[in-house]
Amino acid sequence: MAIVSEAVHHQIEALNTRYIRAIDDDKLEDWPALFTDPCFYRIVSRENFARNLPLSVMECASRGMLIDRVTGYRRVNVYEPQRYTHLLSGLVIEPIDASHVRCTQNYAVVRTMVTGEMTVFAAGVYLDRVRLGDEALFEERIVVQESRRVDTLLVIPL
Amino acid sequence: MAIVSEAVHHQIEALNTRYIRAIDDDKLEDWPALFTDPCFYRIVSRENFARNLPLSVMECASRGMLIDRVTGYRRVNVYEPQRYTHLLSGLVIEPIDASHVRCTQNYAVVRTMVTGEMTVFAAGVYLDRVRLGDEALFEERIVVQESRRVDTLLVIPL
Amino acid sequence: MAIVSEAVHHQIEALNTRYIRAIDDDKLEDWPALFTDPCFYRIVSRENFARNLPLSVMECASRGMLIDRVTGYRRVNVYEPQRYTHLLSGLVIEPIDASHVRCTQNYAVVRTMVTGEMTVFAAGVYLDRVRLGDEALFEERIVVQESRRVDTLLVIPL
Amino acid sequence: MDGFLAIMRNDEPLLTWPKEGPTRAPYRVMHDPEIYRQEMDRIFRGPTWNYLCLDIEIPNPGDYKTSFIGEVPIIVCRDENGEIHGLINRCAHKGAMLCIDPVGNKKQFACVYHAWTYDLKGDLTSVAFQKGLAGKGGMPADFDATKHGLTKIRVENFCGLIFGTFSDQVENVEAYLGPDMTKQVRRVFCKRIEVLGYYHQVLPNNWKLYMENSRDPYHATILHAFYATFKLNRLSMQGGVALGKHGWHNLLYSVAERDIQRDNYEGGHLRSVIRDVGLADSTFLDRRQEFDDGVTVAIQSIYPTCNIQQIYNTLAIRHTVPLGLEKAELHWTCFGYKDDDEELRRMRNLQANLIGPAGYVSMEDGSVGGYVQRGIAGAEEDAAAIMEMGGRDIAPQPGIRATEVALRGFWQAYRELMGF
Amino acid sequence: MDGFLAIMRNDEPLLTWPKEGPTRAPYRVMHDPEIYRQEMDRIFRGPTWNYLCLDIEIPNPGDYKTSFIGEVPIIVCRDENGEIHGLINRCAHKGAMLCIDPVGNKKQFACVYHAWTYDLKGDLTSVAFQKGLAGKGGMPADFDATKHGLTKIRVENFCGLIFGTFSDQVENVEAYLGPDMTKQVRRVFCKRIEVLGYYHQVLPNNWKLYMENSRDPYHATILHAFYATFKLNRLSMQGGVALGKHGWHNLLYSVAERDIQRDNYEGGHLRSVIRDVGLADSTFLDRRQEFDDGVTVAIQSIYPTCNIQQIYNTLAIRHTVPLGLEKAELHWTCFGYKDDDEELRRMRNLQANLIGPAGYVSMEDGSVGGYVQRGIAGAEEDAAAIMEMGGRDIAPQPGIRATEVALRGFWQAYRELMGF
Amino acid sequence: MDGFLAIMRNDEPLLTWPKEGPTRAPYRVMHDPEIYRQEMDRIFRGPTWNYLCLDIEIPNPGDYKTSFIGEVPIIVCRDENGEIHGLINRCAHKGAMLCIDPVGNKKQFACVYHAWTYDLKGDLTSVAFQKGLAGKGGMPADFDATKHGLTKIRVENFCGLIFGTFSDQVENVEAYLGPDMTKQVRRVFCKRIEVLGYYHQVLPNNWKLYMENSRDPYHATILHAFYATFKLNRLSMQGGVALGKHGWHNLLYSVAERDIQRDNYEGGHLRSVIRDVGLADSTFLDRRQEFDDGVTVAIQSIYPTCNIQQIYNTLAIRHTVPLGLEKAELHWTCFGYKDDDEELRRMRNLQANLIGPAGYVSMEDGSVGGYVQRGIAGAEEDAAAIMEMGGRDIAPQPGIRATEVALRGFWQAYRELMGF
Ligand code: FES
Ligand code: FES
Ligand code: FES
Ligand SMILES: [Fe+3]
Ligand SMILES: [Fe+3]
Ligand SMILES: [Fe+3]
Repeated sequence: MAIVSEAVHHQIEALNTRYIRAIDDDKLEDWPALFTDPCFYRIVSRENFARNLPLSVMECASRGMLIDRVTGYRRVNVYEPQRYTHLLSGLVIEPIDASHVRCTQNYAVVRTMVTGEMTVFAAGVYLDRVRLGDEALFEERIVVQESRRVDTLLVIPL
Repeated sequence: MAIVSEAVHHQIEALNTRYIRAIDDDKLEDWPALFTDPCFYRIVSRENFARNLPLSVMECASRGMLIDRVTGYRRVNVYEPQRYTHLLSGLVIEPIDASHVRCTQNYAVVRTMVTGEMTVFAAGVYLDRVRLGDEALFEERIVVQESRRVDTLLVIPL
Repeated sequence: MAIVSEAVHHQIEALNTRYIRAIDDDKLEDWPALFTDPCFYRIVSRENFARNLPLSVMECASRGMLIDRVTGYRRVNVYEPQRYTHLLSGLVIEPIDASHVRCTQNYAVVRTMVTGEMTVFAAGVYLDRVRLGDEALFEERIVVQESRRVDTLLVIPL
Repeated sequence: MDGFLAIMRNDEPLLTWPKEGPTRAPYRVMHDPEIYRQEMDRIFRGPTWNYLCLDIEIPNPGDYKTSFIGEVPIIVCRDENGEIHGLINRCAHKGAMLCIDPVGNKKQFACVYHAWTYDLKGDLTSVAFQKGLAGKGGMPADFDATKHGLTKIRVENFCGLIFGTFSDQVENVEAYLGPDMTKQVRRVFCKRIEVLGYYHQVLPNNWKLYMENSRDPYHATILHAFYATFKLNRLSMQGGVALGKHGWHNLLYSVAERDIQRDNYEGGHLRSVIRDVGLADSTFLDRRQEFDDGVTVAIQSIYPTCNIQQIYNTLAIRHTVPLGLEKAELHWTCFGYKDDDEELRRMRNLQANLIGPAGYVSMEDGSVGGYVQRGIAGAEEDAAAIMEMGGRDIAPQPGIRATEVALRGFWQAYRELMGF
Repeated sequence: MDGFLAIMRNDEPLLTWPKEGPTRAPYRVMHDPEIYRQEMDRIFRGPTWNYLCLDIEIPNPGDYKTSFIGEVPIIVCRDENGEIHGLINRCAHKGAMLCIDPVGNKKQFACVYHAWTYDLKGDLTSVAFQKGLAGKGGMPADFDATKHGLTKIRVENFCGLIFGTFSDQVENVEAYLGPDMTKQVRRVFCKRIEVLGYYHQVLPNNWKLYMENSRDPYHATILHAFYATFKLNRLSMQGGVALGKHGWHNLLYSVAERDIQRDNYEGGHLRSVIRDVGLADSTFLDRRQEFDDGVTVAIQSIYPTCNIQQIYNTLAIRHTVPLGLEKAELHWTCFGYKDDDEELRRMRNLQANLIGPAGYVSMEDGSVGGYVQRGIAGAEEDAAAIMEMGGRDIAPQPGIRATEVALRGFWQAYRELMGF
Repeated sequence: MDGFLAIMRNDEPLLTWPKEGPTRAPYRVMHDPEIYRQEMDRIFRGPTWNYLCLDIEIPNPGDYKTSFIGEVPIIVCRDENGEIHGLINRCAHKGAMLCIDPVGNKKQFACVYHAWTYDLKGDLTSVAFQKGLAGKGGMPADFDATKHGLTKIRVENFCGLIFGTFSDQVENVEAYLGPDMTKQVRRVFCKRIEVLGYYHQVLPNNWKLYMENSRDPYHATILHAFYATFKLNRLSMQGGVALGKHGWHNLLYSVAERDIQRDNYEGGHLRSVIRDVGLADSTFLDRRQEFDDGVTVAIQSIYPTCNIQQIYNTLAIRHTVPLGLEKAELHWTCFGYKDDDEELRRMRNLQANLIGPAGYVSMEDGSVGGYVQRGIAGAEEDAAAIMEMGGRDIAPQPGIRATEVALRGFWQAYRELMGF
């Protein structure tokens, strides 16, 4: 693993922390701002990803599309109230160039329904391309789900 | 997010690590000493917390009350032997004043019974007020459980 | 907790990250190289560990034995395709001498089967003896499983 | 199975009760899927009143709260005229649950699936595209909306508690409870209350095991060592058991300040009196005598699944909902009084450490139910619990606390309803 | 239970259907374990054709894919001559599943348990140690390998879709579908396709609830608010329902560009038309008219558990597999055409945001099934869904979209097969 | 269901066995809830001896260990006189499990629920508040404590293994096992043993699938490729099958050093002989010949659920406990001998890599059970496993290893007990 500076490390961790807080604290409106515009956000099963199949569970190519997902969540779609608790581990940062890094990291999400039911809803890896700067932003985040199954539905981004 | 020094960051992480080790390594007697006296420790469901309802699953206003919970666990209460494995992520530290910070962080607890049965017993956020110093201590830790349900009983603090 | 330098901290975290990536990214061939040779790798239930019973779920005394486990996984044993997602928390590092430290840390592993079925497969603590140097290596890793149960089988090291 | 059930029904009962009568409860009733299905029919859909919620939880027109009667999902709501209604939370069209959020306020109940809409009385007010489009499709001309409202259940507001029943036979709540039980309900709901919060506890056992537990003064001071150790509740304290409806309901009460026979504990060798244990900070036990009868602990059971609790200054309603054969959910609604002063509020709050899933004197009820469920696994056909403490009959026992009379009452009611 | 079933079978059916016929579906069929077991026998092992996979998924000799008919695990494979076979994924020796990986290529099927080996036709080619060792042990001399191959099922390749059945009575797929349904299959599978990927969605409900859902044009534009809000699909648009095999199968279609009665939405008060909502970046809705009939949304149902979907430029086959009484898995196979240009590929890819478990217009089908399953919990014996939209009969309704005729067809077929 | 069962019992059996007899096992016995319930009654509560624990696990007065017979929780304990008792782990009062910790030492068994207390023989010694308080309450005067002890089961200590039974008919353990089986038990338990540790493995299959597996020499060297690849165990090695009680029990044995027909593997095309694989550090295979008969692998099955294992220097008892219809837990107790020298201890320790849930030659038994359970899902009424390897009869086969005779024995015993 190539080495990156402490500072970069902190930037990346801060970015991921903001990402978690935006989603898990139900401040999803803050979430699109963590990406560049245009950007690439994709949720894909290992099954499709490993076979280079283009189909995604969710795919956004711009901040606008991220915002539309927030709109869907807040205003349009119908689902049982639920919240996520993200857990992260095993972050690797590899430099691409002076202002970009590639990150790999494990994630797991515990989903809690309004009834109180808890499940490990998703687990896998984040594959990121991050643009550094005053504050780091995701140019690309590919969320690979180890499981090919999604329970019931997926409305909150992972 | 306001920035806090590396040193503070390390203090907070050390405090949380001691917290985990005290509980998960079954050295619960070390747990009260991680709080100031008086202090405020509260376990509350998101359901009650979001509606500002005062009822807590557990509430301690002093080190003494924390110690009494350890006594209950060790000597008085009846329950099936069990252990916790804590997982933390997404720590945010915000300065209050020179010697105090506010922290938000995800937690999840895997509970393992003597039979070997494992479950995600609790997941949610820690909302802390920490007093800095030679070693940081919790002035306040509010454990918000995303789930309104508790399975069977809760005897070991989260 | 005795203090260790930032540098050591980073070495240990880098080692653990490489460990996670080797297993979870299915690059198990990289895994033995994270240990010294000879080494001591052991997976043991809390039940046996607490009673000082010698029986292990898995025990390797050399890099060769680690390599043989990789061979078993790749070539010999029969099992349903599966992947792990590791989660770590609560790392404590205690110095032994100038070039060795002892580490304690929580782990949890989400196992995902080819069908998509996800379970918390294992949770507990890593008890490590690490040799520092240009890159840190595990002289000893004892994987204590809080659960006495193993679901179906264990073929990928924890 | 119901197909089979249908046939069986006219035949003999699924179970022959032990000849010893209500002093025995066969373990099979705790793990037989057939019996469980019959309970839904004969107990929960039978002549019983089931606690649903508090009227103060739905103060305004349009307010609703969801609940359950057995496994059946229920909506309790208040209409424009302030009248309270009970409705099955199931759309009359194709059965979708109408209210997913446990509480809320609605002008009407619109089903998300096809937008059939019901007013707050449960009457069908609109069927989307009833007339079809451009004169095509839609419902038949003779479709009679009045015949397709939500299923309404009988509800009654007694002292601010809302009860519901599927039965039109069963007497009204006051008669169902009887004088002694209504007295206690009135005692607790003597003035305006205020909800302090909720607990939801999943019990690893058949619902009836918790119903027994809450009718059992015998276990309280033994299993819950905290009670005896810190002299909060002991069998040796004055108290007794009152019954309602020849044993269907009951009240267990005790007076902490009147310990008539301390030695029985101090002398004895119960693990529940732990000698060398003290509290580092007992302020959470600070309490106030708020009832002039001096009763410090009063647990009331209203058949089948409702408990009203006073443990010192902690007040709560507990509602048990079956989640299948070997699981149940216990819903706690904790409350105080509107006119509580600050000190009393603080007392109730800290005393809450005594109750709920982490309660010093209640957590054990979570584990012990599982102990029984696992203890009776694979039990022989004729294995049964025995309840002869305090005799074998079913009658009020004013001065008596070492008794299982309230459990015998529970099983008596069970047999009446199940036809066992 | 089957022991009991065996007896029952000769006796009366497990259920008496409501007199209203196919306009009613008793909720009991959604949670009765006995009925579920009969479905496996009478529907999935009965005279039905069940979707298994696409022929292009197993292009080469030795290629296989696993699937299910009801709960029975199936292997579909292609032999050396390019012929496709359907086999139960169960070793003839002691029942071990042969293929664990959902897809693969094999020269033969060797069981991991005792290495019995089958050729690509499912015939037993070798029994490990059949002759024993050193003349000791092994299979009896008269053991007839030809009698111990894998269980073969009838398969047919229709337009590239592989269907399978356990029945030798049932007519061929083309006749089973009938002219109108085959027309639609041919329309979608008009040229060489290409798989774009898969979704697997666990539904918290009985399999039939999803089958109803996919036959229900009524819910589409109401539950899926995105449709109506962004004018992608509305009942007011031109379209209708075609039927196959007197209602077993059906096709729901609509033409976005022909909205004959917008007001019905704009004017109405459906929550599903959300006025003040807009899209920040609607490029994911960029689409192309690729069928000359102008149909923009076409959902076809092939009895029992296969759907073929065209939603704008998203094409998919959906296959529902029961996972016990109250759970099912929905397997999506999304595809495009080999000759798609880059722009169209990109359109299909971004439009995929509309479908699947996170689809703007499909995610709700995941939750609503659970709403129904929970809404009907503990339902009374005679509680039933009602389907009278668009009349009470079962006949094609070309111009009509506000109709439940396709659901009535589903239940008609269900009753024929189950003998209810 | 038992209500129904009660009726059925006097009627015909739940199953008609295939005419081919013990060479067939209908898959229905692996997923029929009725049959499962009957097994608890007719096999586990029937005339069988069930392994419980080792006497050395409870060396001292007051020591106890918990176990199971079928689903019934059992306590095995040693009283003051060193006598061993078997008790149902279920309080005689209301059924609470008495011992939650799997092992411990107690002066008496005090129930946490109401403190009923039993001595180490299971007799009821004290009922809390039996006399009530101040002469009020308590048990009736005629309450006879001697009639309310714990349910005692028959136990026997054979060579240090504790077996238990609910039957008073069944012969003693030695007669139950018969001469050949006792010989092998004595061979392994020839001197003082020492427990090295435990494994607990959850099997995703019906308990009987593991019982078949452990009686099956045929699979061992095929499924467990490690065996054949590293020449640890091959069918071509000398060995055979001994039977006990006309096939209820059996012993499978082989001698690694005597490979009579290597070519059968080298020549053959079994996946289980992987040619280009080697071990980087085979010290974990270092072994010592500790039995003079030269037998290197010996797996004994004692009906219904006990196995005694010698795989080289790894010694273990395996006890299978059903966890419902499609799940079971396999409890391993691994041991060595008190007089083991350091080298041998190390050998046993490293060889343990061969066994348990992560064992090179045993992990597959975890997965293959699930493969079968899933392979037979939804199987037709008459689908059955076939076991004709080594003939169709049930007789000891000294020289023969390519045989399923021991499985036929298992099913023969099963039919006798179940009345099929
Ligand atoms: S199910 Fe409610 S409107 Fe159709
Ligand atoms: S089960 Fe397939 S070979 Fe034996
Ligand atoms: S259940 Fe054991 S004493 Fe009551
Ligand atoms: Fe209690
Ligand atoms: Fe839909
Ligand atoms: Fe094996």
